[in-house]
Amino acid sequence: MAENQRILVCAGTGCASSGANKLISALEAEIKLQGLEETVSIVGTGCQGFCEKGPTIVIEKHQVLYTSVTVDDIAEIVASDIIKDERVERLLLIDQVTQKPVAKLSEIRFFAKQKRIVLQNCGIIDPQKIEEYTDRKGYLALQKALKEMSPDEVLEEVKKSGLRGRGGAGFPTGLKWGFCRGAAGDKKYVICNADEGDPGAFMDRSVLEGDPHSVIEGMLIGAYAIGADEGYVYCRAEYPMAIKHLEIAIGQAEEAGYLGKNILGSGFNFNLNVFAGAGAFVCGEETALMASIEGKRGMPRVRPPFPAVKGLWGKPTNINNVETWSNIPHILRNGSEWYAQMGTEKSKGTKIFALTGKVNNTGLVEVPMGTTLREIIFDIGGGVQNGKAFKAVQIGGPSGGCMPEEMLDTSVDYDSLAKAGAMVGSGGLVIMDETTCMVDIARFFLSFTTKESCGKCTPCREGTKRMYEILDRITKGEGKIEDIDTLENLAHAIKETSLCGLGQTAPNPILATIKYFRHEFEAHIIDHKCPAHACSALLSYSIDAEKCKGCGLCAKNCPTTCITGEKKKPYVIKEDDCIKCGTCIDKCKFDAVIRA
Amino acid sequence: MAVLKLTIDGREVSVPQGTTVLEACRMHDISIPTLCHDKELTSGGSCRLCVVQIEGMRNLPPACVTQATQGMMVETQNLKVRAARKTILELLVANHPLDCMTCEKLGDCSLAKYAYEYGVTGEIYQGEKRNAPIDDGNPYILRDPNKCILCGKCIATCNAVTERSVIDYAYRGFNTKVAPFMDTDLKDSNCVYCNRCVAICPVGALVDKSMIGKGRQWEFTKEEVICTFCESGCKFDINSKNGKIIGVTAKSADNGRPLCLKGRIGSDFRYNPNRTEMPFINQDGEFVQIPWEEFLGLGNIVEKINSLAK
Amino acid sequence: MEWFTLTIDGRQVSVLKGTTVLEACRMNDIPIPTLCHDPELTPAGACRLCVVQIEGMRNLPPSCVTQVAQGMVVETQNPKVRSARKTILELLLANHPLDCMTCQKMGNCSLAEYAYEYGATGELYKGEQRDLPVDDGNPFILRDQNKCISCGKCIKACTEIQGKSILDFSFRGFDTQVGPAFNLPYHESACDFCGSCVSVCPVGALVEKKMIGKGRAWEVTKVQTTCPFCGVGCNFDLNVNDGKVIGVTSNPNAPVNGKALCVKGRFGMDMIYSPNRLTTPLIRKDGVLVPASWDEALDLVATKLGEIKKDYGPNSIAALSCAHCTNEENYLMQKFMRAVIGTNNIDHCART
Amino acid sequence: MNAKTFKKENIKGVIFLCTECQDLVDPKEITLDQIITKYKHENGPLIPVLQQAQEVYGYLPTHVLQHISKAMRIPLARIYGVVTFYAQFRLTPSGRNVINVCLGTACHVRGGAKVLETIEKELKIKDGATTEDRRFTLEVVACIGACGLAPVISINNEVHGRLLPEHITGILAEYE
Repeated sequence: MAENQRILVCAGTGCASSGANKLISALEAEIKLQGLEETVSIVGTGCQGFCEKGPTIVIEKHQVLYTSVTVDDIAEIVASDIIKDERVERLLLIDQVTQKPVAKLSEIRFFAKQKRIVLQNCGIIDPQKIEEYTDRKGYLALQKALKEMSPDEVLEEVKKSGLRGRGGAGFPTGLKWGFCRGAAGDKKYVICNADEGDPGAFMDRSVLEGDPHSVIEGMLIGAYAIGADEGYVYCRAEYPMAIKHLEIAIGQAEEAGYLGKNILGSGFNFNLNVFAGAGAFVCGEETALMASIEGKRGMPRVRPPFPAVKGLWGKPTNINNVETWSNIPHILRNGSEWYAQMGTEKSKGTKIFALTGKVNNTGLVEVPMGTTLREIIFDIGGGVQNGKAFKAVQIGGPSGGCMPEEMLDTSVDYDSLAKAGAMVGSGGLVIMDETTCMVDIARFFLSFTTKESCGKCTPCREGTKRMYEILDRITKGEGKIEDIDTLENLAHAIKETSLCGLGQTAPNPILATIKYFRHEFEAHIIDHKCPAHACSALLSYSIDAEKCKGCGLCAKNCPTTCITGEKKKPYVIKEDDCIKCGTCIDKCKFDAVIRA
Repeated sequence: MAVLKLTIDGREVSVPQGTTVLEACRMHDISIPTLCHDKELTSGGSCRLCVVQIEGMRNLPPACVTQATQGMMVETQNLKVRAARKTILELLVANHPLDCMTCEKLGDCSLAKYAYEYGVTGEIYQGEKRNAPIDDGNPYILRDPNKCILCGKCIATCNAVTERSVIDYAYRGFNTKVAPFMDTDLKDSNCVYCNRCVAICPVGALVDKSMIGKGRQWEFTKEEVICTFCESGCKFDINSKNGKIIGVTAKSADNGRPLCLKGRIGSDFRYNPNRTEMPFINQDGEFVQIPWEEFLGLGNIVEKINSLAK
Repeated sequence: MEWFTLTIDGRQVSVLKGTTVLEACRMNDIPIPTLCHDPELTPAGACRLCVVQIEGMRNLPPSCVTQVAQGMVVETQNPKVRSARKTILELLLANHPLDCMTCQKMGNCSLAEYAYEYGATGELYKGEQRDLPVDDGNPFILRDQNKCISCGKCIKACTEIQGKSILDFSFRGFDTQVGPAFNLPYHESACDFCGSCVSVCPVGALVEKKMIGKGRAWEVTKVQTTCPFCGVGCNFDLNVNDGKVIGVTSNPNAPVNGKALCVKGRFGMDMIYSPNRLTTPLIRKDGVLVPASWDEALDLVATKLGEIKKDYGPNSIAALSCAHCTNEENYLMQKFMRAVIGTNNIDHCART
Repeated sequence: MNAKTFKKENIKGVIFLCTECQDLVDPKEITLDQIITKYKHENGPLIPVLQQAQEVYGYLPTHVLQHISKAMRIPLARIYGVVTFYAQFRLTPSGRNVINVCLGTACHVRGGAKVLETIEKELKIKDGATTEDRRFTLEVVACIGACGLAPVISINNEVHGRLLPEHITGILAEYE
């Protein structure tokens, strides 16, 4: 019989959608049934990171990870692992190389190469309980700052750590704080930018959901160093769980005396508000974000004046994103030297990446700066799904760039990526394989930026639309060869003249794809062919009457009703209704469906 | 000379015999739109924009070629007349490029002027538009046949000097165009670039290349000068913008005045703001300004005369 | 006061600290194209047409919101700057109707002016164009949103000059529109037609409706005059074509009001040619109004007023003065009532 | 609206009644006034007020916006500008079930567009529209942060992941 132990069930948004909450109830019922309530506790944690294999459960005592767990597995897990101390082999992860089940969490390749600093509590603690945070050294950094250090010393420590903003541009955090601290004014604000709008990025959501106190603590320390007494967390409304956990955490922190007046008897006051965004990507831009809090359209304004001088309601304001704030307690607690050991010369510490797309292990990955893309994608991510060939990785959200195979040994840090024509951005890594068309991807990003452009400045408002139209034409086989030049010229002009970061970076995916995948553009334009067979306008589906055995599997699975025929006779695809989804090709056992 | 009395828009007016209705109107400040009419040229009556209604006359006769008669009752602005003119303009604009923003002629374009007056957008009859190549092969005249409204004034003025007669109508119907022999560019024709045609063109089909991009018509102040190259006495305009001379353009030539390239370029030279009043001489590879006396070797002439007088 | 010396296009100029690069250029007759800038309004930096190249700065900063610095080296016309501006113009034109022939704004349209200068035709990026209804529901302002270039000046004029805030941006990105709430036509919004928006519009999106078809900018002579409607003394330009007043436009140099005017001043001038307007005094004789000379009429009024005052006392007389008079005339009117007639019964139509 | 004075206003056919005679007032309106009162003295409260008003009404009807404008002294045009700027706000009522199709990068790469096309064909509506029977409203969103399960859709905030076009009919059938 085991002593007091915990079962950690991932209840992040990803796993919750595949039934984590049912698992928790089932576990609780089973534990009760077995009379183990006294010794075993069930913890619904934030994201454990391994979304691909969700829902996941960790038996803390044995450091075992069970993947793709269903309610039906619960009884067996309790019976064998908790009671008999035997692993449930069929629920263990199968190692890709050895093809053997992996018993220990630390031996799983997905986790082995990671270095979890910001994510160290995620998936381990119950985010809705402040004790679990304080038990793991939470709020010690705040106590150290308030009791042992002057604001200037805190600032100096952050500067020495070499931490740079994790929101994308990589501006040195200490320097930024210093500007705001130095600005004239008695009222100052700190803001946490949790408007994680980059499609394909969800690390901020996971941190807020799984470890909200680390963000609050970071903001408290920052406010102390800067001299601010009020703060906002600007969170996307699409992240209801993050907002909920944050609000609970703020309530608990207030009760514990970490927020409010005269915090820990130091005379330092700080109030924290949560502000739910309303759905506009551009609000990730600092000045647009502040306009949004002020109740306006999220249209960026010109800088200077910089937010550090004139920010929210005209007061000096410091904005950092979730991951940046979350790094702060660790730096203060362990010292800047410890932090500065990690990473590269100019990019210190770790960075979380969201690994998605056509990769085997999707999920959250925290690695030291300077790790190569290849290590992340192949060693941690387990390579490309279904044995397809790797084509490109898109890094840095819709404003970043797509890097081809030959750039995989680029180290991920601010400077190397910028040199390669991409950016760290929020840290989304979307893996694309041979079936992804790069022209279509560029078109996709432009359709995103076109929709999210605020409309204030001419080049972005009109230019993103025109770039999208040209790309759309090309994917339909209606492009002209001079379109490539037109796109490049337009892209450069928009980059150079746009008001805010959105417009200045919106052309990046185009420039990067033209740079690395020009041949795909040319194939669409000159040969009217999509080499990846992805652009549906350039494809047509038909059934080879010779090969078709008339099994009807294609018609049964067709999401529209465009395949018709009689059993045992060749089936026919009606082109007008076909949405070219490719389901029939996947289903046909006789290779009878032809894609041309 | 016999004097005729007629009624125009309810107003009784008197004109000498032999006057056209158009002339009668203009004499009395009654405005009639025209595109193909020029008082120096024989009226072709081709653009039909000057149509009026005359009591007892079938259809709507063009004012430019209809002789005034005793007791004639003319209406120039009634609904029927205005509607007819509007339709003509709609047809012209429907086959005209709408690049007014960058068109050199804007501000002096008759088509735009009447389109504005009659509220014509060219949208009603949208359809096939001409797409002929632009003749940009010579340094003097930019010829955009797509903007041509086929009024024929350029042909008439070119033919007014017998040895020129470079251009004429070619093809027919919707495909009609104004062209030199064999429909070549002007540079391959025997055009001498006197710019008579440019000066008379009511739209942007013929443009003086030396003026492109230098300013809009309304920004210019014009000063008329008479050419001194020969005894013909052709006229040119000196165009200034913000007090600075921008260029010399030909004025539409009166009958009997040939107008020539030499005259225009010569005048341009003569009125060029960069023209210096003082001579230069090349000293060690550099041009240095010197006084006229020195240039002409008359440096000490006064002294010489004085010494002679002594 | 601190002076900065900077180099613009190779020329050294000195300006006060706090000056923008745009102001520095304009002070020194260096032309910079602008669409969203107006000295009377707060800067937006939105149209991006005024971009310049500044040594040491990333990208091409807009001169209207970039402050000068000591030793700054600015280039306003190099090929890179000009090509960026041309691209912006091409983008604007690609989404702008080309009905210049009939556009009331032609001759005074900034977009056309720069398109001409930069040779931008709008052909390069042809694609989807807006197709929004034209707001033709009121007698004063014709609003064609399809011509709008989203410079935002009308919004600021409405908020900052007039204090009404009827207009704002709505939707976003390519679909951005400018107009009253719910995109209502002007006459269904709380707009009171001061026309400040019209006076700042750089294109044909907002035009004075009554001037349509009456003359183009280059045919019009502008005569500066003082508004007769009330005592504020606003100045504006009467637009005269062919000897006829066709309308009123703001004169930015008006000392009292700048570009601001009220609905009466801007759109109330049609009384000039009103057929109902009296040109001689009328005297009612045997129940019929008969034209009379001024002497005759004034004599009659003086006699009658004298009689009434004698018979019924000065307080039996009241005067209502008119906003069409000048301040001085209204002053005289009240002086006449108080000093000559001897009553305080005096009022003015602009007060009611 | 001032509760002390009996006031009857008619703005574009919508009648606001005094809050003193409770029986004449829509209960939603009382909630709305409470929301406004709660935020009235805070800085920049417009967006939370609109968000909560939308929770109350399901969308943002014109008269509600007019009321907020008056009560908070914010120009109506500015409110309209804000409402049309943010994707979250709706000016028309939605269907009983709101489908959010994620077209974030990860979902796009893993075939989100096909999923969307299938739904569009199935329901015969396009992005932003509502079916005639008001059963479904279809909205395309950029990333709901469940990229690990791409492609995903969410119906009434329930996330469905790892989708294939052929799953759609079955999933939609679960919603009445």
